[in-house]
Amino acid sequence: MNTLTLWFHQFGSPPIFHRVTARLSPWLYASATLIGFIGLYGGLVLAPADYQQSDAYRIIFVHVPCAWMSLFAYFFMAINAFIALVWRIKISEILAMASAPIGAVFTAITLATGSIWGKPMWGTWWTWDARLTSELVLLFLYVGVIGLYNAIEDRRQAARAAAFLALVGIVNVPIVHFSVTWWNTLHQGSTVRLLGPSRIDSSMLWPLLLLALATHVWFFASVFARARVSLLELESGKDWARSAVLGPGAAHD
Amino acid sequence: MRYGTTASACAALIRRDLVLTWRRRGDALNPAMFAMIVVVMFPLALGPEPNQLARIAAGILLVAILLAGMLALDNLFRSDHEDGTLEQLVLSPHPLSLLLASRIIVHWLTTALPLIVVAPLLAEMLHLPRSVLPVLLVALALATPLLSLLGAVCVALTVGMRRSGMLLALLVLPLYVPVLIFAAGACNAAQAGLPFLAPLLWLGAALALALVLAPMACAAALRISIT
Amino acid sequence: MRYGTTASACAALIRRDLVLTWRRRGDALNPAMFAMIVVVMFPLALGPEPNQLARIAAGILLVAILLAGMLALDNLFRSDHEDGTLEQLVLSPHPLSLLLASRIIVHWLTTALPLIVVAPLLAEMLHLPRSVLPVLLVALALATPLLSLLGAVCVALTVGMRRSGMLLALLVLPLYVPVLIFAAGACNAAQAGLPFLAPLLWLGAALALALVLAPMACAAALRISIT
Amino acid sequence: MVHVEGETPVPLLHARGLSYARNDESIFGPLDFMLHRGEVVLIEGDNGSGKTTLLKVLSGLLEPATGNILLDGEELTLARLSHQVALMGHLPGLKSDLSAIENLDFTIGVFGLRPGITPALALASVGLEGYEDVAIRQLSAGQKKRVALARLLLVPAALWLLDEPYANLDKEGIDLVNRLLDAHARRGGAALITSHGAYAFTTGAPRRLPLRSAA
Amino acid sequence: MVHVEGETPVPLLHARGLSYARNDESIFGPLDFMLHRGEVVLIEGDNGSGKTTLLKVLSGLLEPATGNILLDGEELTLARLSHQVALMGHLPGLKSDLSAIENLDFTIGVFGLRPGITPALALASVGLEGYEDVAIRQLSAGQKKRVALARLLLVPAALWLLDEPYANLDKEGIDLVNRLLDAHARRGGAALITSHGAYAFTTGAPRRLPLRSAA
Ligand code: HEM
Ligand SMILES: Nc1ncnc2c1ncn2[C@@H]1O[C@H](COP(=O)(O)OP(=O)(O)OP(=O)(O)O)[C@@H](O)[C@H]1O
Ligand SMILES: Nc1ncnc2c1ncn2[C@@H]1O[C@H](COP(=O)(O)OP(=O)(O)OP(=O)(O)O)[C@@H](O)[C@H]1O
Ligand SMILES: [Mg+2]
Ligand SMILES: [Mg+2]
Repeated sequence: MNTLTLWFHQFGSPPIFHRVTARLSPWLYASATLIGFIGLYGGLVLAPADYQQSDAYRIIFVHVPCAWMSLFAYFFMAINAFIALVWRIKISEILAMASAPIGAVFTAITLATGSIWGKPMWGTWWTWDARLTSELVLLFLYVGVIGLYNAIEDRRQAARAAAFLALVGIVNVPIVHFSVTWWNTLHQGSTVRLLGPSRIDSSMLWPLLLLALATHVWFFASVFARARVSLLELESGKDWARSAVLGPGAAHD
Repeated sequence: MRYGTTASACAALIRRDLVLTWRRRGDALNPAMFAMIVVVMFPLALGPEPNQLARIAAGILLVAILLAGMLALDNLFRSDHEDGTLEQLVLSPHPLSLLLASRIIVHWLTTALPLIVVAPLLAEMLHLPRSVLPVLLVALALATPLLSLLGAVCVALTVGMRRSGMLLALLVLPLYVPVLIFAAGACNAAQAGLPFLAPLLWLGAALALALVLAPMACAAALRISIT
Repeated sequence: MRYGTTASACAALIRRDLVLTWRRRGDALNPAMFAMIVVVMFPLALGPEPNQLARIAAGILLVAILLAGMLALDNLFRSDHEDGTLEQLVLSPHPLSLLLASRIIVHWLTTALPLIVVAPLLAEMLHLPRSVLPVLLVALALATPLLSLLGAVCVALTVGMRRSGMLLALLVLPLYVPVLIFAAGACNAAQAGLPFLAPLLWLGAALALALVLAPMACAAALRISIT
Repeated sequence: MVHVEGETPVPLLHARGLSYARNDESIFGPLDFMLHRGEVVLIEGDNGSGKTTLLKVLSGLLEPATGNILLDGEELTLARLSHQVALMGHLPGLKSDLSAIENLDFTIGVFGLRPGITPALALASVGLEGYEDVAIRQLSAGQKKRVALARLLLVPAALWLLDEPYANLDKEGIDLVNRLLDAHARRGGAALITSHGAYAFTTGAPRRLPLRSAA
Repeated sequence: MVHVEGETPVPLLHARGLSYARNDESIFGPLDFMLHRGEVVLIEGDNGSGKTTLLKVLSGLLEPATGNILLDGEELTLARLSHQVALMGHLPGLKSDLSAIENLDFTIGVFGLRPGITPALALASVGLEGYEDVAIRQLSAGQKKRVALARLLLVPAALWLLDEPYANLDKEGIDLVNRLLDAHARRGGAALITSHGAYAFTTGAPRRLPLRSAA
């Protein structure tokens, strides 16, 4: 067994996962909230109004972090799906299935904020542009994964089937990301670059990056919270789960 | 001995169906999702020019909603038939047509109503002129119960058949054509600035007729196909 | 002991499926009938001006054929699953992916080929310009096997599920979107007098890839959902 | 016309020259038999001899080709029948997403309630206390069959038509069916049950009245 | 590693510490047993005790949670297995639109053919001469089961796994199954069959080896 699988088996042991995430969760939620507030303050109060869009542009501070998260959540789900299918690690199944609804919500927020922003910018709530369409397809993929997972009785079998579907759908993620470069779209190209200079003023950039960080932390906090619940459900027959829920005395009755 | 009244039987059926829908509330979104996907396909297939889309938006929307409703028909009686409940209902001491009417009403509430709710969203995506939207919604409110009632008769005929999906489509769609013509007629007239009341009234009249006749036809069809 | 070779197993499967289709040859027309009804709905819903119809004809045809193919997917594995044959195939000594590939090929021959055959008729009904027809047919010839292959993977995931119809649509249609975009792209380019080869080549490349990967994915999916 | 012979009380069920044909092919020949209150009759027959079909005809689901059926001496009509007859077929008629109690409540709503019993009591008497709120989906095949039996206890029907009530049950389940049948007969009900010729009751067998179901 | 004890020949089937869990809930406990050529073993157990599941695990359809299965002393792989093992489950696996002969031909195409037998001979030995070209749809439930049995005679598998082979059969059918099992055992094959605890063989019972399937 190589170190990677060994690590997975260790962190992937349900009691350890449960214990670690239980300790982590409050911290994750707290720091996400804190960073989020600082970012929002920076974005909504400190950053100057745009010379073209006046205050309407401020929706960027919700739209862009959520848009990034919608892709990141799918990516995270697909990686876990792959691990779940190849090494049959239960925690990965659960993590993949826990990230699907969260990713779907981020996708829906992206679509909603994008439409709201599109009305003043493009004069229409919706156009059939490559990025918008592929983001909508991403939402359908999330819904398909969730639907398949809920439609199968046996939880582990359901997770494996839905994980398989998630892997099949991953081709859409690069399409969403690169649509602005591959096609001539109404949606603007990438303005934030990790390598090289960003085409955005730094007074707008730092709140944006802080909010992106906050959404990532929030994502992990809620994935772990969801995963813990499904794990307890799945392992409800086991001693550790009983003692985790009912207290240490309950394990042996 | 307490024999239940027909009212209490219908109430029990409605309560059960609502609870069942609630237990599987995820499924309730499926028809709406399906209609949305079908609607998405058209701009992709026809090209995205807003003007062209706006001209055909009402028609596409109606066809998409009609197809979604048709697919949703499948589980109108299927699960009740597969687990034997339908047989029990046929043998119950109450008028079968009333029991079926309750079932159809709940089915409409849980599958067609969500479709009507998302219709404005879909209309916006297809750039349907705002002025046409109210007419479209009224047309849908009249047409979808009609579709459910007509569809129920066809489903009753195919209940118990193995590969019924495609067959059902072939039975149902010809019956849906007149409904489609009137509903689309109203929308297109409104879009062209012409009077649109007449087709809506026709739809309303057909609905009133179907509300009376369809449950009885459905009961008769069910008795034929279940034995 | 005479253990069958894999070739003879695939041949037995193909022979059986062809005989079964022949025994129920009436059913083989269903997808074509469905596509025809859907196509008929559009002139009724949109109004019959030939010019407008001609402009959107290719797109409507593609969507109708795609929906018909999707509905036909349902009985790709259903009957084999219901009577236990699928379990036997999974336990057979031959590579499951090859057996499934044979099954998918026959399914394409018996459901999609009739669709391609009626496509010229439907195109005529929608006043599609004659010059676009060859491109449409080539696009269909490349797209429909792709749809069957992609669809088979999704069907394999939902095999054994009760109410799979609607769910299958939700799983399959997002995967169909790129196929639709390329096929429609080719037709629309041809109609506009622009070069149309590139999207067709993309479709061909995707088909080649799917021919190799999809049967294996299908086998993997089936093993997940059958156990 | 009420068919009374001498001192005999009016039978609960009386079949006269009853036969059924599918596509003009006779499934079971003309049958004559009576079932009195307090009787439990076992219909035995080989595969395909028409046992299930007979029960469906008696319940009114299928129409006989010839002959007629008297219920308490009166011609059978669907409306009267459903108050008097309860059919338990191969299919349980239970919703797997509902709990046992919810399923029984639905049955009561549609079919009415026998006096002196409640859903909870009925579940207890088929040995399912504690399972009231468990979804049917989570019950084993044997437990599902027991819920279907509990339904019989609730509805105000005097005549039970049970198709293969012993199939898929283990020894304990078979005993339970026999006890329920005994109690029902003592209460003045009657039951007609089918079983494969090959299988027999293990204990406490109800009175057998082997019925020649002509092919 | 081949597990040989003293003089005993290598068993056809050897399960070591075999268990299966669904959603981490154990369906049957760790089982250890051997099956030698010439043996017919009956797995008895109550409803839901895991009989069907055990057969599916042994056939390779389900993966065991713990333990392993040796076939002729070698670790089981799906490719080897399917030449050696024939599973007859609840579902007949017959196409109702094809005739009996056409169904058997398909089986031969996929699974191969045992020497010295033909589809027609196999049908005759399950008592279905004259039914070769009748569509399965038109056969009764018992006759369908017989066609499924004929398939077992054709495929070159030494180990038969039969799930409830007696269910739905009348007395004659049960005798037939017992005769087929005897002949298979005498030919050097082996069989594992399941049955409800409540039902027993009527005549010519195969050797019973009641297996405690821990819940
Ligand atoms: C419904 C409509 C919209 C959708 C679905 C949408 C979707 C997306 C997505 C998915 C991304 C992330 C791309 C990536 O990470 O590769 C994104 C980023 C972005 N969007 Fe939108 N968007 C919409 C409308 C708009 C509008 C109207 C504007 C403003 C004019 C806008 C401005 C931006 C900006 C500035 C970014 C950041 C680009 C970058 O730096 O990578 N979006 N959008
Ligand atoms: N739906 C049907 N269509 C055509 N024939 C049928 C149908 N149902 C039953 N039959 C035929 O009618 C005859 C009687 O069937 P029935 O189910 O009543 O037998 P049974 O005694 O209940 O048999 P089993 O012991 O297998 O339950 C059989 O020959 C069967 O093949
Ligand atoms: N598909 C499934 N999903 C979930 N649980 C299942 C499934 N199939 C069986 N079970 C459960 O697994 C256990 C064993 O089932 P199995 O079918 O192996 O029992 P069995 O001994 O064959 O019973 P029977 O005598 O009813 O045939 C039961 O408790 C059952 O409820
Ligand atoms: Mg029967
Ligand atoms: Mg079993």
